[in-house]
Amino acid sequence: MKSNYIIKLLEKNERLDGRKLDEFREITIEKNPIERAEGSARVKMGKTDIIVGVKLELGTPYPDTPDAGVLRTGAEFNPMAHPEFETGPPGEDATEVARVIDRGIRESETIKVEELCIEEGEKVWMVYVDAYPINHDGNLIDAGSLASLVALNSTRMPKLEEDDKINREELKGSLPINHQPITVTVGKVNGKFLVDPTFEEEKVLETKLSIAVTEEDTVVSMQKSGNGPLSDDDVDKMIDVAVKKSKEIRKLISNGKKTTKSKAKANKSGKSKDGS
Amino acid sequence: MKSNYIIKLLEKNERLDGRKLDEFREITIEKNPIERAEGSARVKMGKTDIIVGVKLELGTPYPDTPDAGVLRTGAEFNPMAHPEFETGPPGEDATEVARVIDRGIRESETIKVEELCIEEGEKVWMVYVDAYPINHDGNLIDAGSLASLVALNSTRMPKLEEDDKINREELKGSLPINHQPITVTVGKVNGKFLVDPTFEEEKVLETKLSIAVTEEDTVVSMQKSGNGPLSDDDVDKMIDVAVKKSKEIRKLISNGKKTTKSKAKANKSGKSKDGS
Amino acid sequence: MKSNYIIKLLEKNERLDGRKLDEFREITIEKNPIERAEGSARVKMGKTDIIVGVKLELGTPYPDTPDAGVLRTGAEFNPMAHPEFETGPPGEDATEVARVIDRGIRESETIKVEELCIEEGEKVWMVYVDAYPINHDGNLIDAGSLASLVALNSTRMPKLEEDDKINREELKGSLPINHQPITVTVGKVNGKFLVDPTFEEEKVLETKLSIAVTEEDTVVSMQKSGNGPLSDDDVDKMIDVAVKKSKEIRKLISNGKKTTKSKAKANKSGKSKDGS
Amino acid sequence: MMKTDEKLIIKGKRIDGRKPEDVRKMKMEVGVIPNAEGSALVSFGKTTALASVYGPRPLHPRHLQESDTGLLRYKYDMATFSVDERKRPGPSRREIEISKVSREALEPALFLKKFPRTVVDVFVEILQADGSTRVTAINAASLALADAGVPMRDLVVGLSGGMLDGKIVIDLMGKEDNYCDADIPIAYLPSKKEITLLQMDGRLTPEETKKIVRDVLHASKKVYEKQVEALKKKYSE
Amino acid sequence: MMKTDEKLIIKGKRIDGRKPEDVRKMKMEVGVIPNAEGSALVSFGKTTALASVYGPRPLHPRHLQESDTGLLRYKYDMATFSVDERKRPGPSRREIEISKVSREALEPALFLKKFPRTVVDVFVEILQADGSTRVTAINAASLALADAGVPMRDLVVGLSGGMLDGKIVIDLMGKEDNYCDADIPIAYLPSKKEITLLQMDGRLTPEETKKIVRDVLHASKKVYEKQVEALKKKYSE
Amino acid sequence: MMKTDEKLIIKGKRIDGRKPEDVRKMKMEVGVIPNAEGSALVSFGKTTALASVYGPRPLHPRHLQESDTGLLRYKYDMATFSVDERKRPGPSRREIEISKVSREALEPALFLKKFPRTVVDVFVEILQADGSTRVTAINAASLALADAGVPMRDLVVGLSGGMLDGKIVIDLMGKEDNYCDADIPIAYLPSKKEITLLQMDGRLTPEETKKIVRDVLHASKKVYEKQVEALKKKYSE
Repeated sequence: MKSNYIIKLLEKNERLDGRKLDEFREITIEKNPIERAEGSARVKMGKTDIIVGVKLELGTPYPDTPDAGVLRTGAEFNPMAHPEFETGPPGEDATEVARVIDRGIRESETIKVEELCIEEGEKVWMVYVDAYPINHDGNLIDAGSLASLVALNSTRMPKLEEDDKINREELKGSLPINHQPITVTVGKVNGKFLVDPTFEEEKVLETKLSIAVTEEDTVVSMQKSGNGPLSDDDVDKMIDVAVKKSKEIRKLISNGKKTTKSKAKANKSGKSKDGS
Repeated sequence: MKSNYIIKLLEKNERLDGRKLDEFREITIEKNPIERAEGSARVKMGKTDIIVGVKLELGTPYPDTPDAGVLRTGAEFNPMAHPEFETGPPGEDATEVARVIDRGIRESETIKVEELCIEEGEKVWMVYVDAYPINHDGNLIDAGSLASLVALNSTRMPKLEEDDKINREELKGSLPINHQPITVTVGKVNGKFLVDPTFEEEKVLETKLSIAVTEEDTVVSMQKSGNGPLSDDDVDKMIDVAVKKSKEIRKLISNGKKTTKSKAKANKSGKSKDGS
Repeated sequence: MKSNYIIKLLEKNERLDGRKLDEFREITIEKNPIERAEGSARVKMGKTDIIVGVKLELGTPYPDTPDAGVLRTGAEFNPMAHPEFETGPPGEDATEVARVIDRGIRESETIKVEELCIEEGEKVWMVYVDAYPINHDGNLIDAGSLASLVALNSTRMPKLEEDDKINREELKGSLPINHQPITVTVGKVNGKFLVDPTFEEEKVLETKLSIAVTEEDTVVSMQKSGNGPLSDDDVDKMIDVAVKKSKEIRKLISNGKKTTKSKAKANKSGKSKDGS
Repeated sequence: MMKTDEKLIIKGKRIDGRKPEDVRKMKMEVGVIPNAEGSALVSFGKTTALASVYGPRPLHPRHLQESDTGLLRYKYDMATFSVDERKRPGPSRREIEISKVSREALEPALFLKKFPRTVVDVFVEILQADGSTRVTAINAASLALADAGVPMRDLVVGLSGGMLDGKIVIDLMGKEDNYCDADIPIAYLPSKKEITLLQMDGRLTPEETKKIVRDVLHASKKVYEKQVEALKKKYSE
Repeated sequence: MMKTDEKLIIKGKRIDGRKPEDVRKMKMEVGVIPNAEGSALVSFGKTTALASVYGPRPLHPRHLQESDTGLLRYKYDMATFSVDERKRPGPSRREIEISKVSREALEPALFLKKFPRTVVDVFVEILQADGSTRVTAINAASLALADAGVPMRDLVVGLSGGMLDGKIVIDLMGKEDNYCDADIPIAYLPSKKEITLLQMDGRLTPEETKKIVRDVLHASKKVYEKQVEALKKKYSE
Repeated sequence: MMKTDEKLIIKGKRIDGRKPEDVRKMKMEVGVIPNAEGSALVSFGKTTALASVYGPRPLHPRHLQESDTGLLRYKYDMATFSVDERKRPGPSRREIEISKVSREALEPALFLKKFPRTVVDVFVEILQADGSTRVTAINAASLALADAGVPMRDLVVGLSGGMLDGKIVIDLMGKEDNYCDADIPIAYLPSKKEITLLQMDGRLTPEETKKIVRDVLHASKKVYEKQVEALKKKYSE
């Protein structure tokens, strides 16, 4: 029933929480909430709340890239974050979220992995990015990707002692960063396109397309999710929306403030439930 | 009901598909169907269809044989191959198939493992033999053992570069081979012995004895499977059958043709369902 | 019903098997029943029967203690030992037993781990202590801890050959031992405290406190188990009981006899079911 | 995407001699697994996928059944010997993800609502991997579903496109996949004009992205025709 | 317990400036997870635990239901980034044990018999670990249960004590935990005067042990007050 | 089978002084696990197996029950400390296979059809391994089943034979097992003359193989007598 109401509103280009179709919920970014991690971030998009932590460890490189550090991205659907999530190893949805976050970072070359080589073919830095959803109210991919990016930008390198012991009390500079990809997921239902869907909106979407775009407007990753079809024209429109919205969101992380309000946000009505 | 009919026919020394009791179905052998594997083979026995691939990797030897390569044999009951197979890790039947294939290779010393040592106690070639049933119509052990043997015979050694990188584009010779064991499984039911049982025949068998025999008529491995009993005289007869049939099947692999028809095959009647 | 009867008896300071509340069942200790292990012990407390074996292997030390050997303690609830135990990986109860045994050994510094370093930061002896309950009739923690202690005391060091091969046929001395902790579990129900509960008594206990005490009367480990509450005065009393009983039990292992009767044992009546 | 100094397109030809818009030699054979209700073996060059279909059959355990629809399950698995370095058996995270998006690529082609309480199982084994495995698998699955007689709105075509040395290329092989600027696997229902799988890895402008998608859709016609031909061959026998 | 030459109490002050009997700065916030029926974020210095409560809700699968009581489940989990060396995901033996004793620490505070066939789920995530994580988790769980409106006999307070350089100290931080002579985590129902979790690691005389237990119980009053304050703050808003 | 220069039979004697046809010193004790319905401890030299039997008892979950027969489950497990290098806990592929063939070795001795919907559980722990563990385990299981009062057509005897330095030997110990030319473990119902387990590893002529099988069957009489004696001892007490 709520689903029907959501669809009815969308026909009039309206949403339950008063947002426009191409409007994100309020985004709050907290840098380094986890002092003990090498880097971390907490991102809220409306009621969606996710923490990402970065750890650096020593490891061996992949055989085909012996002079590059290694990125490992993980995400679990923490049962804490939603009544329907269950304990146990990650299922296919959590695996997809982790891998889509991973691809945005990897394909954009966010991290200068070639600077993370310590001894070619033998020893490199492993960069572990782990996302913990705290409250799931939709759009975990965008929130998790943004939190991962902020966490990486905030990551400090631990000192490597002569005996290969990692000294995390002395940090010697930042993780080397190339690019700033932002992932924007565009949902489609009944011919309408919308961004930043809530959990209830996700239930009515026919399909979603998650698109990661860098500061140079380069598309680095796409992932269609959900079993509804798209036309080629749909894809065009969704890419255009993602490029536009990615610019807006990127401003949030570049303005240096520890907590920021989305400039795209405009609280319109008292009915708003998800945006404040 | 079909089971009863199978047993009734056996009393007259007849089988559903027109074969004699000591007759294999038509055997088709395809060498190296998987170009990207170091060695491979596809074997069909009637409708039973199995692919075996061989991969070579570097590893450390077992502590008690520091100067010998290591054989690892795996088999899964791929859910693709039979409606009753399920996804998940190998169960006890698949584990038994893998281990019986393994023992035939290991005990016959098919592979000259002592020639696979690179650095004593430190570095040796690991030979991975993995069997993938494609269609299960009985007698997976014989088909899988034969496919493994052909795959090993067809295996080419990758080049080991100075930095211990494996170069699979340059192959420098064959895997060193000693012996050619053939496994023949003899089933027993109602006092009758038969070879190469179909899936339906396996259901009525009281027990089976799988016997691996080399080109020197050396018995290298036996495995009784199924909870029906055997007498000492039964064992004698089953060994004799296995020695005889192993010679016939060995000819198939030594004649060098890529695809071969079993000489033991004689299509007798139009009722034949499993043999063509 | 049996539970009610147990509680009724306890009100009169009596137990089903005729023991006093602070009395252990007969304890039988067998040293080195497993000749092939580096050390082993079998301990019976009444009908509770447990075997512990010790193995020594080479391994790498923990980064924060690069010059110390490593202790690993395991326990499973072997389905052989009780009709309610199931096959599969250890559950929370078995995990707790293993970890409580482990802490008694670790915190008391039973093993001189600093003498188990072979090459700092690189190579140390790993001491594996594995407990196998054979028959579970209550109080697995005390029986398992005692068996572990005896097994460690009986452990002989294998010889390390020059090529780092472990030679278990030549043993060169004992595992270096510091302390002799004894774990005493005190149960509470209806304001009564009792030691060495049988399986049936454990079912009626509100809670238990397992306390490990060394030969110097040093408390090295405590674990409250079960959801009944304790007061601070309860804790005082339970510690006092544990200190007292630990002395009695320690005598059993120091008197050098291979099989010993608990001096605390006093067979009182023909009704005794669990104590002989 | 890794870097290489090697040119992968020389004088308009790719390393295996293809023109940028060419699809590798396709082989499609239907009905290769007698036990299965439907099956198919599909190769694009050295990439080979084998698919089998069982069902619609009752779903067990019963509490997983849905009273208003049938379910599709899809298992994409790479044989241990399909790649250079032996793959460990058991599903990797990559295989779990591909299984999910591939299932979603096929669902729109099926009438699952007509088979409540049942499941259709699609098992795909990658026998050899030389790039574009997930789309090769989808072609095999599509044929196997048709072979099984599972009612379908359309065949589902899988094909990849990408950008290599600045040129749009179709059907990436393994080496191209490793060094290309971008890789876009797509599943498509040609007569319905519906994209049901779309992924992308790489670095492209928005306009390049859109163009590659259209070029893949265009080239998918050849794959569709090959699927039809394979089915005809089976049923004309 | 490891050894160090460093003095951890100098002139009566601990390395973070606390007196032996001081608890670190506590932060307690209730209602932080909108989806949960109850939730709380609790910090003792740099140790931070986040708890959420779902239930009482029907227990599935049904054969696990108990007809005469509800069940409590408790999952203590450390985030991979909460400690120096990345923790592997999935429950370790340590986490399994802590989950068990923590569940037993909370059960006496609840009226589970009033909710037959149901389960109350408590999920605790350690976001940062700097000593005393299990008791910090219990404070978060206690507040989350109260926030969820699960009827309780008393709040459950978690607090640790130990012996450091021969002095009794309260609320051990990570470095103190590593080098102390003993560590005693306790859960306590203050108004009922009931100890519901009690563990100890280290080397103490019986009398020292008893004294530390009493000192922790005494200091737990401050933690209790902080819990009450956090709940009041939520409900006065 | 590994090679050694060492002679394993010198002047007709094996390394432990036995003649080729001798079985090691056997110890068999019945009723060693009070909780179990039946149990036995069996040693052949230093190889020691402990078996317990529970059942026939109702099988859970119920969908595994068979309406026309009871089931037998058999778990062969090696203790971590039973071998030189510590065995990792949890079932290895070897243990899974041995459990299967051992179950099949015992089934023909039981009247499982008389106990529909039930299961008989046999758990065997190898406490010490010095060769011939699976047959030692079968002897322990056979006695434990008899001790449990499970109706049996015959006792099941386990014994191994092999070829060593060209001589047929009975009951291989560990070192012999490592270096012998062949190893044949057999389970046998002596009064029924039924072979129910038969495996072989090694290199033998067909005639040698047949001869060893017969010699093992012949020698199994001694093992059978020892089983009967152990049962009598228990029931005469």
